[in-house]
Amino acid sequence: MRSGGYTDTMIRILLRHLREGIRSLGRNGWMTIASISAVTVTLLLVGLFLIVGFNLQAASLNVEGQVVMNVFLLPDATPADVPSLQTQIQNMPDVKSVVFVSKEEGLQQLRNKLQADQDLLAGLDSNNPLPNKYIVQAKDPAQTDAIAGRISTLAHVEKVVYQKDTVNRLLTWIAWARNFGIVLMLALIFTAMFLISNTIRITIFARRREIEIMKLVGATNNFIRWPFLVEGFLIGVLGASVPIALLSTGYAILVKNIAILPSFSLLTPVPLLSETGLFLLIVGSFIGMWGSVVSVRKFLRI
Amino acid sequence: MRSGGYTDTMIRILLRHLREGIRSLGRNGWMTIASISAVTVTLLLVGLFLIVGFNLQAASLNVEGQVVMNVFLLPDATPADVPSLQTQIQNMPDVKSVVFVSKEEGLQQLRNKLQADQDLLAGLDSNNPLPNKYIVQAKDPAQTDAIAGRISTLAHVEKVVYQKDTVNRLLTWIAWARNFGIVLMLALIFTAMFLISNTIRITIFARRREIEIMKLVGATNNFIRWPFLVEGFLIGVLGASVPIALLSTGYAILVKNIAILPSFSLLTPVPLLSETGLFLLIVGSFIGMWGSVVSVRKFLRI
Amino acid sequence: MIEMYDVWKTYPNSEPALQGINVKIDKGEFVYVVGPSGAGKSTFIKLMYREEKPSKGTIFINNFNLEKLKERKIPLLRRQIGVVFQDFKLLSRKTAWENVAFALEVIGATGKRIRSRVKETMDMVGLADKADALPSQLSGGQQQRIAIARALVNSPAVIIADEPTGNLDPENSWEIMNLFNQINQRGTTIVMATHNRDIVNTMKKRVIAIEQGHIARDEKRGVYGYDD
Amino acid sequence: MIEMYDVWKTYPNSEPALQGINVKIDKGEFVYVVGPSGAGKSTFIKLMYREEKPSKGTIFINNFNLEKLKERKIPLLRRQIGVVFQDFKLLSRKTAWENVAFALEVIGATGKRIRSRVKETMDMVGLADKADALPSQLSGGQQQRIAIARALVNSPAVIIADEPTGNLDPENSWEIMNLFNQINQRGTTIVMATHNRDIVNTMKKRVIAIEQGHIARDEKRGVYGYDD
Ligand SMILES: Nc1ncnc2c1ncn2[C@@H]1O[C@H](COP(=O)(O)OP(=O)(O)OP(=O)(O)O)[C@@H](O)[C@H]1O
Ligand SMILES: Nc1ncnc2c1ncn2[C@@H]1O[C@H](COP(=O)(O)OP(=O)(O)OP(=O)(O)O)[C@@H](O)[C@H]1O
Ligand SMILES: [Mg+2]
Ligand SMILES: [Mg+2]
Repeated sequence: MRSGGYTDTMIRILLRHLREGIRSLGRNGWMTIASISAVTVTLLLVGLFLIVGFNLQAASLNVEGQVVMNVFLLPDATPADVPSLQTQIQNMPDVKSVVFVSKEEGLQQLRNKLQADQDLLAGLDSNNPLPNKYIVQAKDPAQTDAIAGRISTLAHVEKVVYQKDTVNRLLTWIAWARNFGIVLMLALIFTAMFLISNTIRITIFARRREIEIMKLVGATNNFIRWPFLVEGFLIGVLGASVPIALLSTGYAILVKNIAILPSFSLLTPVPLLSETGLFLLIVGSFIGMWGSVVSVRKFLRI
Repeated sequence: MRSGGYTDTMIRILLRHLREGIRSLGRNGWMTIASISAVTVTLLLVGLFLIVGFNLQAASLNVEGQVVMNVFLLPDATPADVPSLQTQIQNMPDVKSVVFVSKEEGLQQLRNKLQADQDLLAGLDSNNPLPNKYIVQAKDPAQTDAIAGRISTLAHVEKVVYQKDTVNRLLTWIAWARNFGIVLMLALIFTAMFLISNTIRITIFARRREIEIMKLVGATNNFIRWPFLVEGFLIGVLGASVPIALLSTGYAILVKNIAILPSFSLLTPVPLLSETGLFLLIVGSFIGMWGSVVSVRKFLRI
Repeated sequence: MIEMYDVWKTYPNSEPALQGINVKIDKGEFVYVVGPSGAGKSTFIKLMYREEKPSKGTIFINNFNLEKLKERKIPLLRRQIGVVFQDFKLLSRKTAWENVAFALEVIGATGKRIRSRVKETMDMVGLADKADALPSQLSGGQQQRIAIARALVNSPAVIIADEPTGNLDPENSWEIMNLFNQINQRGTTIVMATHNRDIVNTMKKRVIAIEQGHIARDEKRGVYGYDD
Repeated sequence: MIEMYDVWKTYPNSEPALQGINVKIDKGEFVYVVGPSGAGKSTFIKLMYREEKPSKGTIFINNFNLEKLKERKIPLLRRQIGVVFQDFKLLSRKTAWENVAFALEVIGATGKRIRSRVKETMDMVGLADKADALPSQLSGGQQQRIAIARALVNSPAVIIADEPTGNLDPENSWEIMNLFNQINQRGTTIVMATHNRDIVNTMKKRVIAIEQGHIARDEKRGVYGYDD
C-alpha cells in the first residue's frame, strides 16, 4: 500500500512537470518564439553546411579517384613475373587497385590520347617501343607519392610516373578545402550550441524572479528544474523540426532539378538527410535541455 | 538667447543619453555579457568563413588559371597569317592570353611530356608531323568551351583541343564549391544578423517593465529610445572587437607558419583582414542599434 | 481641472470595472477616493494619466481632452501629473536618487536643478541617507516614500496617489499627509485613493466613495464611512 | 517554535539592520511585529524562512537549527511556514488559482485535494470569482488576498505575514484578521508585521516592537504605541 502510494505520487508529479513544461511553453509566448527561432535558424545553418559539406566531400573523392600512377616494367620481366608483381603491389598498404596494361594496350591508349598526331605513331605496331605497365591507384591520393617510392624499389620495375604537378596542385587544393571545411563545420556546430544555450539562458534569466518565488514557497530544486527541462526539450525539438522539414523538401527539389547537369551528381537523400535530421534533432533537444537546466541552477541558490 | 538655451538643452540631453546608455551597459551585467558574447561568437564565425572563403577563392582562381586550349593551325597558314590570327583571337571577348607555339617548340614539348617514350619520337626532327599552334587561355575558364567553338570557325584553324574531361570535372567541382560557398556565406551572414538582433530583442523584452514605467513617468519615445540605441551600438562594437582581434592575430600566426608549405600561399593580411574587420564592425554596430530600436518600439505603446 | 462624463471601463473578459462615472474636480482641490478592495479606485485613477483608456465616455485633464489626445502628446500630459503608483513602479536598475531624478530628466532639467530638487525632495520624505540604495535594498515603506518623492519632485499641477501610505507606519503616514497638505495649500490638486480611515476622518477633505464601479457618495468634508 | 539568540543582520555596505535580537515565540502564539518604516521588521521575518541568513547568531524554527540546515532541506522548512510577502511575490505567469495551488503542488498533493483546498481557501479570502485572473489583472487588495490564500492553503504550522492588510480596506482587513484568529485558535503560530494601529489595539495579542534593529518592547497583550 505505502509503496504503491509513493509510486503514484511520483507519477503524478512527473505528469505535473510535463503538463507544466508544455503550459509554460505556451505562456511565454514571445520568448518561446524567440528561443525556438534561434534554434531553428542555427540548426538550419548547421544542416545546410552539413549537406553541402557531405556533397562536396563526395565530389572531391570522385575527383581524387582519378589520380593514378603508371608503373613501367623493365623488358626483363617475364610474363610469369607479371601476376606475382601485381600481387606484391596489391598487398602493399594503402594500395587500392592495380591494373595490368600490356604494351599493346598501351600503344592503343597512346593513340587515343594523341588524337591529332596519329601519323606520328604509324608503323609502330610492328616495333612497339612501349614497356608493359601497371596502373596503380592509392586508397588515399595523398599517399601516391609514398607508394610510388616504394614500388620503384621492386625488382623488374623501371620507374613510376604520374602527373606530379597538376595532380599535386589539385590535391592540395582539395585537401585544404576539406580541412578548412572540417574546421569550419566544427566551429559552426560549437557556435550553434553556444548560441542556442545562450538564448535559452537569457530567457530563463528573465524568469529568475519566478524561480526565486517558487523556492521561497517551498519548491525543491528538482521540482523547479523538471518543467524547465521539459520546456527546453520541446524548444529543441520544435526548433529542429523546421530546419529538418525545410532541408528535406529543399534537397528533394534540388536533386530532381540537378539531374539535368551531367558532371555533378548529388548524394541520394536517404542516408544523408535522415542522418543529418537525426543529428539536428539530437543536438537541438540536448542543448535545449542542457541550456535550461544549467541556467536554472544559477537561480536556485536562494 | 532663447535659441542658445534650446541648443544647450539638446546637448545636455544628448550627453545624458550617452551616459545613460553606457551606464545601462554596465548595470545589466549578465545580460550585457550574454548579448556581447552572442555578437562575438557569431561575428567570429562570419569572419572565419570570410577569410577562409576568400583564400579558397584565390586558390581556386590559381588552379583554374592553368586551363588552356590548343588551337592547331592548318599547314596552309603562312608565317604572315600567324600574327594577324593571333590578334584576331586576342581581340575576342573573354580571351585572356594567346601564345604562339611553332611546330618545332611543339615537338620539344611533346618530348618532355612523353618522357619515358623518347625513342618513339626519334628521327622526327627532320620530318615534323606536328602543326603550328596557339595556346589560348580564357579570362574565365568556364568560357573555354564557347571560345573554342568561336576560334574553330576562323580561317586557317584546323581544330581546337583541350582536356575536356578532366578540366571540366575539375572546373565543375570548383564552380560548385564556389557557388555553394557564396550561398552558405550569405546564409551565414543573414543568420548572424538574425541571431544578434534576436538576442538583443530578448534582453530588451526582459526590460519591458522598465520601459513601461519610463513612459508612465512622462518620458517621450525618443527619450527612452536613445540610450538603448547607444547601448545597442556599444554591444555591437564591443562584440565585434573580440573576433577582429582574434582573427588578426590568428591569421598572422597562420601566415607565418604556412610559409613552409610550397604549393599553397595565403592571401596577405593587409587588405583581407582590414576589410573583413571593417565589415564585422559595421555589421555588429548596425545590427546592435537596429535590434535595440526595433525591440524597444514594441513596448513604447503605453 | 479633472472632469469625467459618463465614463465606463470594461477590461477584456471581465465585468465592467467602472460604470458611468461623472465627476468634476477643481484646481486646488484635495480629494480622497475610498471604497472596498476591487471597487475600481485604481482604475478610476489610471484613467487620469492615461495608463488605461476608457471604454466609453469623455475625460478632460488640465484642458487635455484625453479622447482626442495624440499618442505623441501623452508624455506632456503625464509630466503635469505626479503619480504615486499602488505598486510603486520604481525602476529596479536605478538607485533611489536616480529614480527620483528621472522625473526631472524627462523634462530636460539642468544637472544643477536636478541635484538641488532631488536632494530637497528626498529630505522631505526622510530618505536622504538612502540615495544610493537600489529599490531591492529598501524596505517596503522606503520604496513607497521614494515613489512619493518621484511624484512630487517636478512640482506637477496634479498629484495622483494610489494608497500612498499602505506600507507606512502611522507616524510616517502623517508626515506624508502633512506634506501633501502643504503642497495642496500652494495650489496643487491632489487625488488620493486610500484605505486609511484615521487619515480620512482626521484630515477632513472631499471624499469620493466608489463601490462596484459606481460613485456611491461624494461629500465636501466627508468621512471614511463603512463602519464595522 | 521560533527562537533567536543574539541575531545580527548586516546587509552588504549598510548599517546593521538587526542588532542582537533575542526572542522566543511558542507554538500557538499570535505575535504582532510593529515599528517604524525601515526598523527591521521585514528583515526579522525574512530570517525565519531563510530568505536571508543572519550575519551572526542562532535561529531555531520548528526544531530546525537554521545554522546547520543543509541547502537541500530548506524546502522542508519552508513548507511548514506559510509566508505572506510584503510585496506579494505572486507568480506573474500563473492565474490566481494556480498561484494558490502551487503551494500544494510542491508538497505533492493529489489533484483532488488541490482542487478542494484551493477552492475553500479562495472562498475564505473572498476571491472565488477571480480564479482565472492573472496577478496583473487583479487590484492591489485582490493580489494581497491571493498571497494570503497561498500562505494558508497547505495548513502550515506557522504563518508569517508581512503587512498582510496594507492594501486592504478596513472591512476586508478585519475579515482577514478573523481568519488568522480562527487559524491561530486551531494551534497555528502566527507572526504578523503590521502598521495597522486599529487592529493591534483592538485584537489584543503579544506585541514585539522593533526600532532601529533592536527589540524596544515585547508585551504579552500589548498595544501599537507610537502615539502622535
Ligand atoms: N488589467 C485588468 N484586467 C482585468 N480586470 C482588471 C484589470 N485591472 C483591474 N481589474 C479588475 O477591475 C476591478 C477594479 O480594480 P481596481 O484595481 O480599480 O480596484 P481598486 O479599487 O483599486 O482595489 P484595491 O483597493 O484592492 O486596490 C477589480 O475587480 C479587478 O479585478
Ligand atoms: N537587501 C538589502 N540591502 C541593503 N539594505 C537593506 C536590504 N533590505 C533592507 N535593507 C535595509 O535594512 C533596513 C531594514 O529594512 P526592513 O525591510 O527590515 O524594514 P521594515 O521594518 O520592514 O520597514 P517597512 O515597514 O518600511 O517595510 C532598512 O533601512 C533597509 O533600507
Ligand atoms: Mg487599487
Ligand atoms: Mg517591511
